[in-house]
Amino acid sequence: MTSLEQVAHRHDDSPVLAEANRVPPGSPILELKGLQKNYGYVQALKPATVTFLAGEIHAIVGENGAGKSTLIKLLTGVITRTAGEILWCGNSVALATPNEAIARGINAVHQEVVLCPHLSVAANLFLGDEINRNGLMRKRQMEKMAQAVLDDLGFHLPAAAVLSSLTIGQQQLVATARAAMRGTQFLIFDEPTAYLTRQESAQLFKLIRRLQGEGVTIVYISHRMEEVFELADRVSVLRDGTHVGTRLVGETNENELIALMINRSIEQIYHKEEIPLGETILEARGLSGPGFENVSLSVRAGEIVGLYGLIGAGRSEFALGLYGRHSTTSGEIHWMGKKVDIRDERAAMDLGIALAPESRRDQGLCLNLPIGLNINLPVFKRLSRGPVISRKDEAANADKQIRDLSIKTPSRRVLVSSMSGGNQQKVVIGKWLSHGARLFIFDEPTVGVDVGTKAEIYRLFATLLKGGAGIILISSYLPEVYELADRLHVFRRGQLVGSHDFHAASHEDVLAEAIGV
Amino acid sequence: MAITPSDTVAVAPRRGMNVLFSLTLIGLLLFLWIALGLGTASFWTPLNISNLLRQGAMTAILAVGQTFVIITAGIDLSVGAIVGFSSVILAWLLQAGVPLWPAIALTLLMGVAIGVFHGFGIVRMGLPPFIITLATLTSLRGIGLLLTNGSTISITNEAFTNFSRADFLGIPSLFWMVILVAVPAYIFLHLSRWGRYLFAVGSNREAARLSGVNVNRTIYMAYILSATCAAFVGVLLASRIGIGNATQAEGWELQAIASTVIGGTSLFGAVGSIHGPLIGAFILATINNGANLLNVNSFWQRIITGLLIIIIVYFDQLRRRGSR
Amino acid sequence: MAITPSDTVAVAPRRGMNVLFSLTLIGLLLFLWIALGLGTASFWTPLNISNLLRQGAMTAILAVGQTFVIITAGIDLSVGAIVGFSSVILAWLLQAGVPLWPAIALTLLMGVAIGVFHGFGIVRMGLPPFIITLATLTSLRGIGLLLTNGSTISITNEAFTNFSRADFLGIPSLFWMVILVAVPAYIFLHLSRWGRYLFAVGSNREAARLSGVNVNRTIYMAYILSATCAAFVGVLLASRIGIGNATQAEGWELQAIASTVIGGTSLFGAVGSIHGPLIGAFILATINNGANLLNVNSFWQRIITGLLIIIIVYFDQLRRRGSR
Amino acid sequence: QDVTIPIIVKDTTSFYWQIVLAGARAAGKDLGVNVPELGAQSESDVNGQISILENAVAGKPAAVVISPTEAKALGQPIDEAAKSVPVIGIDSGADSKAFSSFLTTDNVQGGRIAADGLAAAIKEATGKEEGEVALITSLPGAGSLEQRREGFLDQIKTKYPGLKLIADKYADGQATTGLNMMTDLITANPNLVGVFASNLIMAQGVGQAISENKLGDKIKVIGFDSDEKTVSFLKDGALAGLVVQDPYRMGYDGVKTALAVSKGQKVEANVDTGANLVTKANMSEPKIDALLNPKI
Ligand SMILES: Nc1ncnc2c1ncn2[C@@H]1O[C@H](COP(=O)(O)OP(=O)(O)OP(=O)(O)O)[C@@H](O)[C@H]1O
Ligand SMILES: Nc1ncnc2c1ncn2[C@@H]1O[C@H](COP(=O)(O)OP(=O)(O)OP(=O)(O)O)[C@@H](O)[C@H]1O
Ligand SMILES: O[C@@H]1[C@@H](O)[C@@H](O)CO[C@H]1O
Ligand SMILES: [Mg+2]
Ligand SMILES: [Mg+2]
Repeated sequence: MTSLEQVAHRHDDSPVLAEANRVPPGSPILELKGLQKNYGYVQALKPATVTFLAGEIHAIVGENGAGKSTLIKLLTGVITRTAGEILWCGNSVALATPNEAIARGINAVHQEVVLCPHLSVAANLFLGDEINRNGLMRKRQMEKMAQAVLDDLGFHLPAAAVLSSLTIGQQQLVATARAAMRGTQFLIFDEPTAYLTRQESAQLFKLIRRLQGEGVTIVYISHRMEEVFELADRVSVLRDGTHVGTRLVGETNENELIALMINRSIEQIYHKEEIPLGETILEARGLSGPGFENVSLSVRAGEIVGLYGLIGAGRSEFALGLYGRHSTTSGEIHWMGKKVDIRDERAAMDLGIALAPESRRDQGLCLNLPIGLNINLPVFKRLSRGPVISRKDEAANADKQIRDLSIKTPSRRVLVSSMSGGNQQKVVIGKWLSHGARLFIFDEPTVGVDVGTKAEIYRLFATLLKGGAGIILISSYLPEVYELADRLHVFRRGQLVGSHDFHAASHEDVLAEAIGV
Repeated sequence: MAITPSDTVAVAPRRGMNVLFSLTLIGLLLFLWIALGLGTASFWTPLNISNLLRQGAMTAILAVGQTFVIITAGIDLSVGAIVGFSSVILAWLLQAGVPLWPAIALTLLMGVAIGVFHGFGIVRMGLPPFIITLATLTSLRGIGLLLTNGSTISITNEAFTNFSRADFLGIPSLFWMVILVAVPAYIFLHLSRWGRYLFAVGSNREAARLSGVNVNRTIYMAYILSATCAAFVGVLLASRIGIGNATQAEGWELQAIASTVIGGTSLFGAVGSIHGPLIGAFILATINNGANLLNVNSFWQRIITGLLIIIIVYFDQLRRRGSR
Repeated sequence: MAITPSDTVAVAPRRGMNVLFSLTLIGLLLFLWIALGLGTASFWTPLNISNLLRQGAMTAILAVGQTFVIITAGIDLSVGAIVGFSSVILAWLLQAGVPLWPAIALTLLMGVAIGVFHGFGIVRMGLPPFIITLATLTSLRGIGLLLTNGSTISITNEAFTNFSRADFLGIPSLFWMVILVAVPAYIFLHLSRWGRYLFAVGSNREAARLSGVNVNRTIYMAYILSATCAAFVGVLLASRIGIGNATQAEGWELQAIASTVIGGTSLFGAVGSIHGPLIGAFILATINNGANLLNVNSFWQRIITGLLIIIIVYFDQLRRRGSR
Repeated sequence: QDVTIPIIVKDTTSFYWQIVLAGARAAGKDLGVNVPELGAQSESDVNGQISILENAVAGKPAAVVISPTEAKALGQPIDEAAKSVPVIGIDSGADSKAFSSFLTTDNVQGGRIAADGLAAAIKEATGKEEGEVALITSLPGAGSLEQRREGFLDQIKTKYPGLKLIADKYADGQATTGLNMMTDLITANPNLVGVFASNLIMAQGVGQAISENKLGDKIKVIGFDSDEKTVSFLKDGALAGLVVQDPYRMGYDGVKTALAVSKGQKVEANVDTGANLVTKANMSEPKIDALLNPKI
């Protein structure tokens, strides 16, 4: 038995848990009948009827705010439904609390990492399911088992590390490991690859297939169509909280799904126009700082410079260094041909640099404040007459971004925390679009963003470029940087290990450089 | 291409909720007032209303100052001590022959200095706000006691001590002072970008920082405002009781924080207003005033105060949850 | 294919840091003790060490209780009031002829009940911990005063009042009580899963809930522990002062919270230990004891206490930042 | 100066105790004794005072002078302390037979004096010893304040049937609270004719309320103890009288007696240092003037 199986089968004697094992593969294990969720006046999920078959991998796709996460939260007892019925193994169940879902073997890896940042990886993995003897925890044993499971999964994370010392991607892996450990019968992934690179994704896919092999039913939510086609057996589409159809993956194609999702088709997602390159806006010469070393690159007006690398390659750190958030230890930054010293974020902004950071939760958003305040935060100075903010301009700017990015919200006064993940991401972008900078640094800008809006964002990039700006695009999603960047730089362990003009190197070359084989 | 987000969603907008919220707190206050009007003969007399406005004034101003700090997810435990200390400084300056206005100005400046010190401790030394302001609380009382040698300094300036008793347009001067503080505070917190920055820092410091907000300056600002409000209350207290005494205003920090929280401010930051704490302070003052008028036994008065705080905040909580 | 993200990541494990941290706080305490040993003739006398252990004992126990609450990101302002109130309850029960042990048991039970009430207010009524415990503070003092009619109830049980003065194996009984509380508290917080749930709830309540942790029960537990520790301290205080008096232990909540924070607990939750607050409490007791021995003017004593708190926490902060 | 006699007062943060300490300091100087000045953080901090007593005894002084915050509570600790050093009590008593000497004010008697003074002042204003009166106690749970209350209430009940107690209030030790309570009493009780504010800080607050509302002629207030502020209230009629003790003497004689005891000399076991009613009429008498203006 592998370590994972050892841990996962700890609870096999539980009769509630065993229930699912009696459902033959291919017959319904979980059925949603007219499931509905309202948040106040918001109908996040209109009556939806979906059936999941035992042992299948069932993908769910839909625009931002379509209700995917809501559906998942209903199935895992995070929230309670407004109406409808859930049948588990043929019996109507309440699934009113997380405990009830866990007891039946229903687990999820949520879109936002929901773990305890102060606890160790091992403590998180075993939280609520500790191994005890005589009332005391077997700390050492749990740590060892946790490490074994992580190694078994190929995640290579230190079980003793405090969770908050990991990157979001790594935390996402911890959440995955945790769900896999709990004697799961039904496992839901809500955009698990959003923060992962292709390699980690591949690792994850391997795990998913392995679990499927053990008879676990998988629900897989993603905005990345190729993943759906790679993994899933069937795919369901949600639109505006409504279930608009389920297809066998073999019998559909990307265009049909997109058309179902957004009620129209997109000819091309990656939008790349011929834009003449102008003067050099920024040049980094041998820049070193915490997490990156001797990085030299430049950005010209009209140019997208892509940075690709694995998790922890140091791209975000480099961006924060450019932006004055971290102090650089050596090297020079030249702005419009002049050497500059960027002491802090404000200095960067005053020069004309905008940074849409990587983590919307930790760096990007004030979650418990309204959308409007978040969007306007970098530009309040511009929106003020003397000390007082012009309410009109404030509203106008917020509404403009909400419109331009099709942020799905009833009002700019809504708190960001009540928005869907993708819509939150759009707020992060919108926040910086209004800043009117010369150099935009977008760090993972389309994490969790739906296809339609992605296309929209790429179109906005073109507009910025035409306006004479330059863009540094950091992405762990290779197709994105590969198709958009005029020049693609590859990072590995804090260093720049390769630079390529548009389409000059193949996907495989870039990957090889990033991994370092 | 146009997606119409509005067609599925119609949340009660936030401003509306805020107004509703403050309305209902005001509703509670009015309810207390009506009940007391029915229960006692003297509540609605002009004299008593004046008294009430005077009695709530100082806590109200402290609560406003405290609100700035709490919105940044901080806390200022020193305000009571600053009040006592300021009364001493002012009395001491007056005794030393400094004319009134310069003496007041110096006292307020000292408030600013204390706020700067708090900002320094939090921003530069990395101390938790609870600790640095607790330390100031302790030390300031000590310094004040040293200055007065453990007793009180009388203030002989009649004009000054008459001020707190005076009325203007039929409204007690102390209440005018509340207005004097609350109006700019409202503009600052709700209408200026500095106010927005306070909220942003309280909600997510890192996000604020990456958005170009000078987080350190914002924190300095919050503590300076709080300490200065407290020094101002110290001046008012000196005028009202005619002495400088370092042990006065003991526990007022808890009163101020309670007013703030009753007024809907969250101790976890990023939620708060100016009107809320004002109403909170006058709710507390009304409870005391009412109990005195009803001649409630002092011990029952404490019991009732505790219960009313629970009830008021509970109803408030209910309503807020309901309106979600 | 194997990617090794771990080769870039090498985080200092948490446990090691914790030990280092507590070591250095102990270092500070020892430093104070050595300095006082050099500066005064009487510090290292057995009598004085006994005194010191006695004087720090009650705050230490309160701080341990408070720690549970603060780890869940809560706060318990009522502990001082519970101490005073418990002394009254115990004295009252004894006066009414209840035998000692049942009287103590009932007093502790009342502590449990107060904790349950706090849990109820927070979990069911949705009140902020600050508010519900502030309300209890106010009301309990009132009830205690009502019971005693504003004065004190004498305790005539000699055996009981002698207890707090007694020694056992050369160590004051009050300090034994600290050990009696601290050892199970340590096991509970650091070795049992309940302790881990406290941290989890303080770190991310939603995550804890989704993991199947009974968040509500965890919160109840924290407040029950805190209130029960306070009731226990009330019993000890009654033994020490030989009376039941509702106004005793005023401000002890701040002392307890300060000890906890000095001991490295974060008011934002999820960070804390049992040994930290204990050391914090004895640091505070040492400052007072030392100042008395050195015959420092009591006003200077306050000033110095404030400054020392700043310095101690600052160094601690420095070291923790350094060790990162 | 190798003789050390610490003096432990109830708390160091009021004028009253500063006078006591001034007296003790003077005695120390006159007699060549080292006199550490100790005191708790507030008058109700019983545990704090016990700790201070313990610490003081640990320093092996020649004797200790103490003013117990709470009679019962300090009894055993004083017994304990007296095993190793002589203990002199001042100001208030304690349930201990171990005192070598006692120099105190009878606070119950002080309450009675206040009642007498109040009755007299009311009679002077209205011609009869009749009307509604109130009592404001600074803090609950403080021994000497309880005794004053007891004496006052008893005297009113037994000696002045015409005086009707309509409010018996406790504040929180803050002048502002006293002031607010008084203004509310005035509002709620138009027939109020007299108030006893039983310590210094309450007299300051209540006096302020009277002077604010210019009711000195109508409402007679008796305070307890004196400082510059209350004396000026007395002068301009906001206060009708003050019960004044002799704190300076308690401090001075306390240390003096302690020294004598430590040398094995015989001393008087009980000394009543007295409480006097001071009114506008007698305030300039030399004896009273000395009490009102101690040489600190
Ligand atoms: N707590 C909440 N309060 C109010 N509205 C909410 C809340 N949570 C979600 N919503 C709303 O419900 C709708 C559906 O959200 P959900 O998170 O399910 O979308 P999603 O399909 O997961 O989108 P994404 O792809 O962006 O993650 C959105 O309009 C969102 O704003
Ligand atoms: N030695 C280390 N110890 C702890 N954390 C580290 C270490 N090295 C790097 N990290 C963390 O790992 C992350 C790596 O940096 P960064 O985020 O810049 O990588 P990246 O290339 O942007 O990768 P991605 O954004 O895909 O995670 C940083 O958050 C950094 O704090
Ligand atoms: O005599 C009393 C003391 O006992 C203390 O209570 C302070 O006030 C004085 O009048
Ligand atoms: Mg989602
Ligand atoms: Mg990154």
